[in-house]
Amino acid sequence: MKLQFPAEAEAVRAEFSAWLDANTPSVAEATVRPRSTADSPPWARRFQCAMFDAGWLLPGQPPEFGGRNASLLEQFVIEEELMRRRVYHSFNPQGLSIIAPSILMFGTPQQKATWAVPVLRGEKTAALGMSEPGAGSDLAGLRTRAVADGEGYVVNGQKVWTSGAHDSDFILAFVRTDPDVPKHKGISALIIPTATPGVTCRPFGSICSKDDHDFNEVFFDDAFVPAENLVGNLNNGWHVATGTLGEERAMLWLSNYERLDDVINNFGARVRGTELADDPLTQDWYGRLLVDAMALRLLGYQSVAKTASGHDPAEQSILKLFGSEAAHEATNRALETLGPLALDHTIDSAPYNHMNLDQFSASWFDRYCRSFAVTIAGGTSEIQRNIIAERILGLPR
Amino acid sequence: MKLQFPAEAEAVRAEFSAWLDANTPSVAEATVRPRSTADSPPWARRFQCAMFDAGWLLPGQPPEFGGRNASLLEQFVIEEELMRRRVYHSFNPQGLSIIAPSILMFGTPQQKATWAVPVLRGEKTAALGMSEPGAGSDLAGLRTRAVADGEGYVVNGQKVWTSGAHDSDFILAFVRTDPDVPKHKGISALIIPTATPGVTCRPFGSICSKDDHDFNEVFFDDAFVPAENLVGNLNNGWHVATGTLGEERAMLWLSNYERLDDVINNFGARVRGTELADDPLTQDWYGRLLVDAMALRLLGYQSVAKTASGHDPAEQSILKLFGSEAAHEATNRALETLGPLALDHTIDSAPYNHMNLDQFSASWFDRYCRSFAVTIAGGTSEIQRNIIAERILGLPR
Amino acid sequence: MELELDDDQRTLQETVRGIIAKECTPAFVRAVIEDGLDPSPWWDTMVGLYWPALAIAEDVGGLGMTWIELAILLEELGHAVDPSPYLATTTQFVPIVRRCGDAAQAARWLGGVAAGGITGALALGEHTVRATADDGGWRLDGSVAYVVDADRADEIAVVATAHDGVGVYVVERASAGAALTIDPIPVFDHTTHIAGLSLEGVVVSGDRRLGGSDLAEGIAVAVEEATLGWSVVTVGACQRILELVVDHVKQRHQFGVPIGSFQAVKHKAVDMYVAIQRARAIAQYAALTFVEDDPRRSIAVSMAKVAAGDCQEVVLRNGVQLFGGMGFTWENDLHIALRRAKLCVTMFGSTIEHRRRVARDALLGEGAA
Amino acid sequence: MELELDDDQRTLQETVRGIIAKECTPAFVRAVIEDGLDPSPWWDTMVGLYWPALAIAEDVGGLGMTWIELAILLEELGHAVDPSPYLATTTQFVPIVRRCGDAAQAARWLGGVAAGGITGALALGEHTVRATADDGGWRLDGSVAYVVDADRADEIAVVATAHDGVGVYVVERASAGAALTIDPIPVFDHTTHIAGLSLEGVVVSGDRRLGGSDLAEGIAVAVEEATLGWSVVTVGACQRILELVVDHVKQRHQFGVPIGSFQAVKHKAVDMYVAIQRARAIAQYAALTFVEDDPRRSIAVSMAKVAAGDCQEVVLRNGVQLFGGMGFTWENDLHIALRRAKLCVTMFGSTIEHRRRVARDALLGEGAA
Repeated sequence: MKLQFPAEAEAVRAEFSAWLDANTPSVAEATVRPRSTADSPPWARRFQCAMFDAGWLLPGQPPEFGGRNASLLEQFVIEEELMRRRVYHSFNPQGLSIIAPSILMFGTPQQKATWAVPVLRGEKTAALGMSEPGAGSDLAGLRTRAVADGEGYVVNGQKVWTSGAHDSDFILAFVRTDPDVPKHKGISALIIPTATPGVTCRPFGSICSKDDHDFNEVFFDDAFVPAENLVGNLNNGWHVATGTLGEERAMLWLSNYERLDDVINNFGARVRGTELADDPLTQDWYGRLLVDAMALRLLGYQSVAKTASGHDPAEQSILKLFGSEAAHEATNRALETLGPLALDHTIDSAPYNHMNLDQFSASWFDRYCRSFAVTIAGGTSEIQRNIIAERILGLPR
Repeated sequence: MKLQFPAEAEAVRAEFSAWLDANTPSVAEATVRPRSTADSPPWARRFQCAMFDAGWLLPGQPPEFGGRNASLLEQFVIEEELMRRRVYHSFNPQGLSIIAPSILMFGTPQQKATWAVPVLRGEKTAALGMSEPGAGSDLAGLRTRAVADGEGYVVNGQKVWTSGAHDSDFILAFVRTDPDVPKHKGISALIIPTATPGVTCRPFGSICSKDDHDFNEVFFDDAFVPAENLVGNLNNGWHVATGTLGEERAMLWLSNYERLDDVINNFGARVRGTELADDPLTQDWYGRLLVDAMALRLLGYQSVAKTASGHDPAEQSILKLFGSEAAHEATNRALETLGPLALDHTIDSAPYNHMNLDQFSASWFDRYCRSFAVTIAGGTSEIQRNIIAERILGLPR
Repeated sequence: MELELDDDQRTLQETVRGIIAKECTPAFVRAVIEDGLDPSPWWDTMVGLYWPALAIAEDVGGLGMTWIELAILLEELGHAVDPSPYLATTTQFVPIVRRCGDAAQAARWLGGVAAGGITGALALGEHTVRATADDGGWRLDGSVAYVVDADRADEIAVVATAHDGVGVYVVERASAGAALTIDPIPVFDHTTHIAGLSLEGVVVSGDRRLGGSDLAEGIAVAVEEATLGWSVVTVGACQRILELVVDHVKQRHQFGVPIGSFQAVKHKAVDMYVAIQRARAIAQYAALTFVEDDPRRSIAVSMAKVAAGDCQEVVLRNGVQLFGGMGFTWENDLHIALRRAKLCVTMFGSTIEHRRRVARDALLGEGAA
Repeated sequence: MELELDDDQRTLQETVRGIIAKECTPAFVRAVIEDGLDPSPWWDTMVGLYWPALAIAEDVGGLGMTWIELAILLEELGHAVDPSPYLATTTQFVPIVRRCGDAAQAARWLGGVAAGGITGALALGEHTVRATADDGGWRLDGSVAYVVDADRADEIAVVATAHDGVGVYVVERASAGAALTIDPIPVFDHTTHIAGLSLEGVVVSGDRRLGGSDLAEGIAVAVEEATLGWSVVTVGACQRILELVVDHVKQRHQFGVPIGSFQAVKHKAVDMYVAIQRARAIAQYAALTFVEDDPRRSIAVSMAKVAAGDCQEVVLRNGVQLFGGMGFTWENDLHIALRRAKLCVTMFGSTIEHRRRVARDALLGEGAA
């Protein structure tokens, strides 16, 4: 056991750190904010492309896909350094972290060149079409249908919660291509350009604001998709959906760590030097937050190490459950402690951080509301508990 | 709405209060402690008999059964006054509150005279034989069998958690008399004297101490019970089991209120004048405890009033859930707050209260342990939540 | 204790619910939030129903009912997330005038509220506003943060400190002119108006200084009424959330069954329900202490604020969780009630402060509670 | 960071588990509790295995391993609810001698522990025991409450205040005679010895005053080691409870199915598991800060105590609840581990105190953490 990372990993961090010092967009440059998770402002696209060219964007990939064949540990220190600096490699996170890697893993050379690389270079943005009304966490129950028709498929149905769809160039959509086989067996993955006739994206407001447009309903009404847009084999969409995130899963916890760290920093800055810093009850929850953040970091490191050494990391559910619950608790306590000081609801009512995504620099109430999302999206805390109980503790279904 | 009780109820309270002033056993008299919930020391038996004679013991009953045909509200103020003074009408609480009333409700005149009245007058003690190994909260699954044989029944099987059985004169046992009908339909209630050949009571220690003998395993090995000991009709035991507690159910919450009040008083006495009383974190949980106690009292009063005015009190599960969880939380916090002061594990490490049952005057650790019992016995908190969800909120089974 | 509503009170509750269901609908509240619709017609409807007059004494034109009836109304208004100036007028402005004013002032302003001409607010500037005698009247200088309805109330009762101690000065907003600056704060509950107040030489006439006798006590009790008002409104908003959630989990299916059949869902819903029962019971008790002038009043109010604060925490956490993604949309009414309920923790003392107050009274005080 | 046990450490863990499974069985611990069986043979076994020597330096006869290995052992001993004097000897007495003693004293007492001749205790009487020079030696007067193993340790290191400041004096229990009174306290964990100490003119020779240089710092670090020791033991006891509970809910049937299939049961068990993972990770981290002499050490130890305290709370509450009636019996081993885990909150600072210390460091201090 050691408190330090191996020297090789630290060397990569140092190199990356120097690169970031030289290349991170300036405060003056990064003023235009994105309006959704598929709306990447020009300055962000430029930076993302620079990351691609330098091989820092998806470091585990080969250079032609924005990487440097880095080991997981190296990928991790790169990710950690970005997190520490609150520098975002992409403002189309699902495009970068899920959709492009899916196409790189399962797609044809032409799909890689036409769809994946532009997403990586910041030239296109993409949205992920998984959830449907009524299906929720239950992917096997999806009902959007694609019927083979000549040189392609005709798609009918509806997706929901499709983040950024209205700002995206295309959607990687999971559709039912064989209605006669059980549940997840008849699903395929299609690249559907949003400009396709018959595709309608309807963004809707979130709990935070009527004008916070990221979620979409997406309607497919006899939308024709060419056969060449099928990703992976026909009826093999389940593998595309579940196989995309490989060892990178071991780094997902960093986003919750960032949330915790954000409250630690912003709340700390807000109260340091005031009488709240001396208040025992504030200290009580703030101390718990510090312990939670440290524990998440330690458990996260362990999970990265296990994955790097080839073990199966069954702990992602733990990190998700623990990290998201801790993040919600922290924002709730911060809101309560600040009392009337937390009333103000303008976006700049919390300290502004250079390049920060809005969910981290929003008002305390916004932070509180958004913290619910992390205990729900990507599998609710209830579902994580079921998984842990059954897979780790071995309790009966 | 009023904060006061009606004048008639207050008049009864005043009368009872005066009676208690004159008749409560003195500190000197009440030194011998009971060793189980069916072990009533002589001084306690004398006091219980005096309560019977004066019509205060089961005030809702007619005078020949220790009462005065009191209304529920009058019963309540009597119960409340006892609680407030920490005076116990019986040290065989199940005998007094469940077994004797069951026999009075379902028994023959001879059973009333032979078994119920002696229990009420403190001449006999009784235990309740319900739970069985493997049956738990599920009375319908019990397996102890009674087979008709000449002038009576031959009983075989085993009970567990039978409080005070080894110190009791008889057990009101629920046994299966018809194995061929579904679940709860073939159950009967039998009075089984513990001296019956074939009845063996084996007390076992509790979480609190090896020597804290109240729970028993009771084995029936061809035990013969005369037919005249059948309470209620054959195969009608389910009604006896569920019908005993009528409107008195509306007062069960008082025991949890007593637990809360006990921590309020004893912890308060322990820390008042010390720096702990000034500690914000102590104040935080102690304040919650005071609010919990007040809320339980208010909700309890409402439930009594609803029952008195003929409404169905669906709230017993709420009172049970809320009161027991609050009591556990309070003892846990008290233990933690006292730190090393809570280490001492002798029974008199907490303030002694005249006539107090041991579970209220025990060490802080004992209190903590016993507080688990109230979230488990009589239906776990989980089961109470299921009941509330289904019966009150109307959620599907 | 008799803690059940009597028949008249139950009838009132039913009537109020019926009217709100017709007049202060979710669509109406949403239009106020989304389109900036003016809620005044709804206020006028309430005035027509004598709701502002409810707990005002009959001799000044009110209905002479008690805090019990007021609480019945406030809970329903919290349930509806009422966008009107009812809360501040009846639980802040009315109490300060009633507790601190003389008979003429009561007739003037309480009568005015009862008759429907006046809405009011309360600005607690005891330590931040100075009053100086000025030619028979008073001159006010200073500022007060976070005043409910300061931007729309007709009359603002300002607590200020003069040479002879704390006093209360009723400022007519419309006539104060440039000496009074009001800065609305964009709070997260879009249906509650909160503003900061700056007074630079606001002059009020002598008859606008409240002339009651024990002003310190009067102000304290008025603040207690205001605190109880928030607590009751919070209970109503939480009840609304529970109803939305219970409907949702009965209808929403997953893995082939309604999610309300899952134990984890049931238990979270029950914890919400119990938290609401607890908060409502204590709020009613606190209301009763006003009715009966019970000495436990002050601590009862703190208990009510604590229970409301505990309640919103459980109800919001579990409520949003049980709604899942559906609760995360703007279209869902959940967040409208959530915003109102959350406001509770920011106003008139935090849960923690009131909880410590309850404990201190028991551990350090005379033990009156 | 490398936070995984290496192969040697894993082997040590397996070995320790194997030996404990044979030598410190539940039946053995129960016999100590119920029949007053003397646990000395088990201590002798540990001595034979060089366990007390584990983290003692090689130059005084120890094995020279680190806090990581010590923590591996302590967690397993917590799991078994070890009734021996191991904890106080290795995490209280050894650290104070190592941190505060000179070379000769280290050789004498650490060598003694390593060789198996000596058990030790630590009595923190900084403010309650006075040391006065006495004919080349020292005379100790005062009292110390709640000293672990004071009633059975061979040597008791007493922290006391002399004219020139705080010092540490090693008292040989057997030779102190009537000047030393030891009052065992009947604590709720029957396998832990705690006693009060009264010293009335206990005289120790000059070479029994620890002669290191920075005593205040040495004492502080020794106390941190003691604190971490309790934290690790608590994690072990909690792990034991989780295992008992998981076995129980798999086997116990109700309504026709194992109760472990109920969601409410699963979720409670998972919360126990997560609390243990959290506490163990932080305890290991704190152990590492000793190994690497990391400046975050002191705060890391407080974090470990916090996480252990949080852990026992969740594990005990959910554990007893999931066992239902079965957990409420003396026969069930649950309460044996429960008592050990609960002891954690009473020793070396409460969860709350350590939590506030962590926060104060971040909010008020230099922010070293």
